[in-house]
Amino acid sequence: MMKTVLGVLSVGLAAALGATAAAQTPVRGGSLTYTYHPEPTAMSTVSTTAVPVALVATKIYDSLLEWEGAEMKPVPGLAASWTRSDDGRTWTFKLRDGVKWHDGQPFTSADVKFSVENIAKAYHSRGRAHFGDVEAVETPDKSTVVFRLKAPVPYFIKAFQPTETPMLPVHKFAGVDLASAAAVRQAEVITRAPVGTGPFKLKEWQRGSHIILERNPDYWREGRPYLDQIILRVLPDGAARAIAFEKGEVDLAPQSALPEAELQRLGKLPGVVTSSAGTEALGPNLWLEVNLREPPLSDVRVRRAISMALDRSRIIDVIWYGYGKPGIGPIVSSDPNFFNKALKPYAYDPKKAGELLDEAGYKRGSDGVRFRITQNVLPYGENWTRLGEYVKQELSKLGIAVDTRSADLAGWLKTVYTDYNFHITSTFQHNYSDPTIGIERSYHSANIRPGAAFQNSMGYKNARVDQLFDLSKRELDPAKRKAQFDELQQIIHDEQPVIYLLEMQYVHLFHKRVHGLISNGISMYSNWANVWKEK
Amino acid sequence: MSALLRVSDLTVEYDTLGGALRAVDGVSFTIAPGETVAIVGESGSGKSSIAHALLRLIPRASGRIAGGRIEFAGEDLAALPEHAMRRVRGARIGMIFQDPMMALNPVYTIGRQIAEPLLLHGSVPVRRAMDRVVELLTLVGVPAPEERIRQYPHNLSGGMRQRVMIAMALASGPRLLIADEPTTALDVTVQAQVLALVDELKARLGMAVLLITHDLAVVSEVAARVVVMYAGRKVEEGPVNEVFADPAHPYTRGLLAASDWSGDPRERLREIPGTVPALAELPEGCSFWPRCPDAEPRCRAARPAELASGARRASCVHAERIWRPS
Amino acid sequence: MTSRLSYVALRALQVIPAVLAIAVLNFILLHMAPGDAADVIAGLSGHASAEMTAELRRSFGLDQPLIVQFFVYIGRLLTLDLGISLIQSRPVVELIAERMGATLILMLTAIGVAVGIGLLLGILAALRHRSWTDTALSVLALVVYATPQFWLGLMLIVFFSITLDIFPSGGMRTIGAEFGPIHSVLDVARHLVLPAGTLGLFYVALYTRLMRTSMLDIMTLDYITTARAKGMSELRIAFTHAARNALLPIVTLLGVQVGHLLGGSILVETVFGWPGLGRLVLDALLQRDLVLLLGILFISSVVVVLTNLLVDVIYGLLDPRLARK
Amino acid sequence: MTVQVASGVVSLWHRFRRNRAAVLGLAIMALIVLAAAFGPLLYPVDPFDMLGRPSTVPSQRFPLGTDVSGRDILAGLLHGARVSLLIGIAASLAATLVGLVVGALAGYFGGWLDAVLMRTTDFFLTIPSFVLAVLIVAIFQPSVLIITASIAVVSWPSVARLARAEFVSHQGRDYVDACRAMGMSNAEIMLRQILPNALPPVIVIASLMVATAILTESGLSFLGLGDPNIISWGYMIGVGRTVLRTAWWMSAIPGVTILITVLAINLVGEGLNEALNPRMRQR
Repeated sequence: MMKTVLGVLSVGLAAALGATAAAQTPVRGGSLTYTYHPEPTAMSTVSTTAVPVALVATKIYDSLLEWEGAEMKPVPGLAASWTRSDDGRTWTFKLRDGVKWHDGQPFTSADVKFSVENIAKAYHSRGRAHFGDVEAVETPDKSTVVFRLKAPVPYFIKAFQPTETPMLPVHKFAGVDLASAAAVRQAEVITRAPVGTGPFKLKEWQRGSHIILERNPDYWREGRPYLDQIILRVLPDGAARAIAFEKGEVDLAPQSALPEAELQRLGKLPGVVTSSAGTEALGPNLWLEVNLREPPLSDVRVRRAISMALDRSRIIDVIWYGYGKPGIGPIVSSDPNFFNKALKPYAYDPKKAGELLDEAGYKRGSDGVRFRITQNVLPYGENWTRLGEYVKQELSKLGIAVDTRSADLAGWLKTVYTDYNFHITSTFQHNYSDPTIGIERSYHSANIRPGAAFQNSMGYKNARVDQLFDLSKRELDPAKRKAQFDELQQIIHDEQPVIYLLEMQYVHLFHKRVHGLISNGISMYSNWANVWKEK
Repeated sequence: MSALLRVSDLTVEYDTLGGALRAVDGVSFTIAPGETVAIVGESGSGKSSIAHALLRLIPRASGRIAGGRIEFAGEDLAALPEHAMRRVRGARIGMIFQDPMMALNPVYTIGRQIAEPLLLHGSVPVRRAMDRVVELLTLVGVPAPEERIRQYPHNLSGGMRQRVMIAMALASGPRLLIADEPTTALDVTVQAQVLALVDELKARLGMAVLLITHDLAVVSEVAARVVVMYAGRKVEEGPVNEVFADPAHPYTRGLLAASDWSGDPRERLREIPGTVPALAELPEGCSFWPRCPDAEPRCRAARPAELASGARRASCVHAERIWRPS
Repeated sequence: MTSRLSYVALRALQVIPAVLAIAVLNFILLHMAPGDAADVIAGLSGHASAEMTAELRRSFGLDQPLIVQFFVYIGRLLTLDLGISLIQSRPVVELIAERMGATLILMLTAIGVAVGIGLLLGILAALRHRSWTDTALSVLALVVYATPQFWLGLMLIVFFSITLDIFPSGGMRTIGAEFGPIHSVLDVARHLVLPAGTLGLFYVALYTRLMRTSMLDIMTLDYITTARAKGMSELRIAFTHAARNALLPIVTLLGVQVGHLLGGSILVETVFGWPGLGRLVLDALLQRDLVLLLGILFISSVVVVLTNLLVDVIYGLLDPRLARK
Repeated sequence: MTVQVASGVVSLWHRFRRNRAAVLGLAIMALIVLAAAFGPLLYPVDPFDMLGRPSTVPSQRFPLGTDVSGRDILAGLLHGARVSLLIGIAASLAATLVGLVVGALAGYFGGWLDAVLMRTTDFFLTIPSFVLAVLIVAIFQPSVLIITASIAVVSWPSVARLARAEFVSHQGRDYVDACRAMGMSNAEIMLRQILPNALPPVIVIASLMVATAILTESGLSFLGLGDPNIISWGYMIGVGRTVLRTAWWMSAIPGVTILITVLAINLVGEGLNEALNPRMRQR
């Protein structure tokens, strides 16, 4: 099984390298068509960071910085340079001169202050995490912005990724009630008439059908973008997306836009590149969330037993068609900076799992059943449904009867994250490029808050874990911070408050004629100014 | 006298679940040019089937002319190909039906419906069609014909509708008019008017009329000769005055008695004891014997032969003493 | 004419309580569902804190007592304000208007072609009653009738789009292509063939069967015999005297079909990526976008009711007996 | 009484038998019902068990091959038959009952009751039925019960309309007046006198409704609104859809099964129609 994955990976990397490092000279012009579903619900990641929005909004709205490589090294973008004070509490950004909004207005420090203070900090879902410690934003002149922090924040710079803090034009918010979340969400520049500084601007949006972005002729970087147009085709049916790709009607199916079942077949077609590179800063981690308040599951032996009873390689092979790696712990193994390499996945051992359950006192009844639990399934489509079916099957062999409950997203969110009315549920989370942002929400006891989606629904409380999170949040020394996260991963791995099943692998499928797509750890969310297509 | 229509040994069958039924069984009669002949009988006696058979209007899916000849002006209609038959219908033989409400298409104006046979048979050029319709309506006594042509059947009274039907049947100047119970659905005063109209037009246009009815009073008024039907068979035939004065068949006697006795010519003939037998359950021998006051054992044994006396015919063993086999 | 106008006006007035009732029912149904749009938005944003979700709920007015929400909703409805989509943050009217065209094109084409072909085939089957043609048509109609629409759609894609490659597999037009007006129409038509075919085939079958039965009924009536007695050919009778009368019972069904069609278009739009209302309604439902969903259901019931009104008028035109009533 | 009923059934069967297509339909129906009832016993394979390699072609071990998760398609088909038939029949029964009651009350009593009931019926007919079904299932969470209920909710109005028409037409007839004169109660007249006369067309429409219900269930399942604990034909098509290109049979097998089942039900329905409908009988 591992062979398949490695095979796919190496092909992906080689292709990615080939695509970026080829001695070919970039060509200007042409349009790149990609397909994704669902359709974006907005044009800016301020109101939601859902994948379809992020894919399109990042081409229109830039943040202050750009990012290089899988390890996400910040490089100048809208900010030409920046400095951090030694105590880590003052950050100064120098803005590039001559940058204009799509409507011709100049981009200034006032826009930055507004975008951070009034919008991102208040309304972006990670705004409080990023900017909660910002005391003041000062704008000494039009091209200088100074952030003053209450305390050092080691990951502060990462807030200036395109999906996190898009720069919005303050002059377009005249008359908008900034105190109302609904009013901000309904602002024209967010919903339908975006005005950004990015290399592309919105040309046409026919709902339910497609979006066309066109070159921004006034883009600040000379000679960019290469492409004339980026087109999104919205195709609700996975099979239809696969067909459109196969027929060459679309150039790119980013981030697992196609059903995994079709990926292998399409990937073998001549001129097609399959790549999982360029998703390192996302790190999707799939697990079964366990409600620790419910008796049999509150016993760590029961959780370990369940963890051992599930065959991760089978899940990867059969349900995810070979795309993914066995789930290990809270930080995915592809994270280049923070993963604790000492950890190994729980091995598939149903016999030992049975013994563990016996030992914990949950013996099989006369009907072969030890106990009954319910299972909710993340309503994100077919693979998740089949995962639910597999879990039910496998656990019933172990003597745990599972009743699967199905719901749509709203119902599922309410049941799991507000009512805590569940035993186990499948779900997944992104690690992002920093664990404080990515994983703290799931394990810190402060995040046991009814109504907080994708946070600590398990009711997991461990004083040491809380303490480690609190320390690492302020630790400026990378080595010490890494050690804190290593210990934290070990504890959580042992206690299995969630059953780690799979490190998902987002797969991009594209035709070889497209170049420059893979550039950093969130390639599909970068602005594609350097992407070009052979004639 | 050469007959306009000579029907010989006509047999009509319908398909039913229990097999083929003979609705008309070996019936023969003739109509001379300009003559009015009436066919009478209770419902189910087969008289309407004859009318439909003459124009070959029996739906192919449900029945057929199973035998016999229908010679009309020297042609055997029973053997004519369908397209040739269409040139007979509505052109040389016109037909009017029992219920003018049902027989007119509710969604077309009457002008259009009357004009149809004209246009179909090319009797008049298209631009003259409506003028001719107006003439026809005037002929059949419809007042304000110019307005009527734009109206729909439901806008007219029953009598007016039947006049429209007649106008339609006459449109192409047929030589034979088949009137299938033309007055049954109308009220009494209108009935008389319509019959008078048919009679008058017959004289004026010199056409023959085949009148299908169960109403003996009507027969005595307009018909020269009468054919009496019972259970698909002709039981008696002859000049109206002779038949009515001295019926040869007990069934004819019964009919006459019933209509006299009731005094209302519209009354159904229920005074003959018993009912018309279902065609599927016809008795052996004479079909009428179960209801016949004079029935004898030999009536059950065999079907009586047709006997003749002058212009009269009858199929009853009791006529043997005075009549000869025809 | 005035009488017909006032009849239409009266019928139009009768529509109002029906539409209001639909609004109330939908409101109640939707609020019985677990979870709301704030949950979904918070969920989709990945990191929302409980405070953020609460703030969203407050600014949408979803934290108000149900009865207050209801009166706010009805009040807005009476001024024909359908509100602002919770998820997409744009006026519902705009969102619907953007999709309405696509759905109408799809539905009208499907139903138009289906009625046309279905009626012709129905007449043909009736004319050839109990013949080989009749049997073949009946069997074919039954088979189509029994085929799940979405599956049929998939099979049509495989055959016509992949194997033969003569029609596009999805979408409504060639994106990004700069066509002249004629080409644009042709382009949409090309994209329309498969989805309209999928949606329409079922109705072809339906109307073939209905028309056949109706024709067979009519063909036994007296005025058909009258027409035959005039010397008309069967074909001519079928198309003039019989067809128009046979249409009457079918026209009344058309009104009911529109609602049905709207439902069917959900599946077909999903399979073919057709940017119509059907997809919008499903997405709105799954995202618990109550405002949008209520708006769509409201508009679609208005459409259904108006269609029924139109059907009444057409019926009046087809059947002169009703004109004076 | 029982003799009468028995002879009625016998003569119905005689009339029904003459329609060969209907008899064929009935035979297929019987086969499917048998397969649903005994199939899972004779072929005891768990349809959710990932037994084999994914997407294999039919073989000795898997007579119809395996699906994308390596599950036995034949097992799915047999278990799916239960669900499809159960939902189809239960939903139709429920809809027929409700429709009959509503239609009978409205048609028999007339007046304001009729007005209220029929406006309600019309109102349900105005809402796009599939949309309403989707709505109900999504709101109350998919389970066999809810799916059945949602299909019944969108199906009853047509029965109600038909039943009302029948009751209205019988209500004015002499025999009903005679019964009333004899002092029969309304309930007795409705149940014992009118109902048997009004039933035939209702039975016909109910039989056809089973077919529609099966299709609706498969549509819901296709959209992911099926009961997650059971396998159904619509769900199987949905699973097969993603691999349409590589394994077309995976969605074709359940698709054709639905087609044949619905076809058979329709044939039986038409046969019943011909056998029960006096007007058709004459032809």
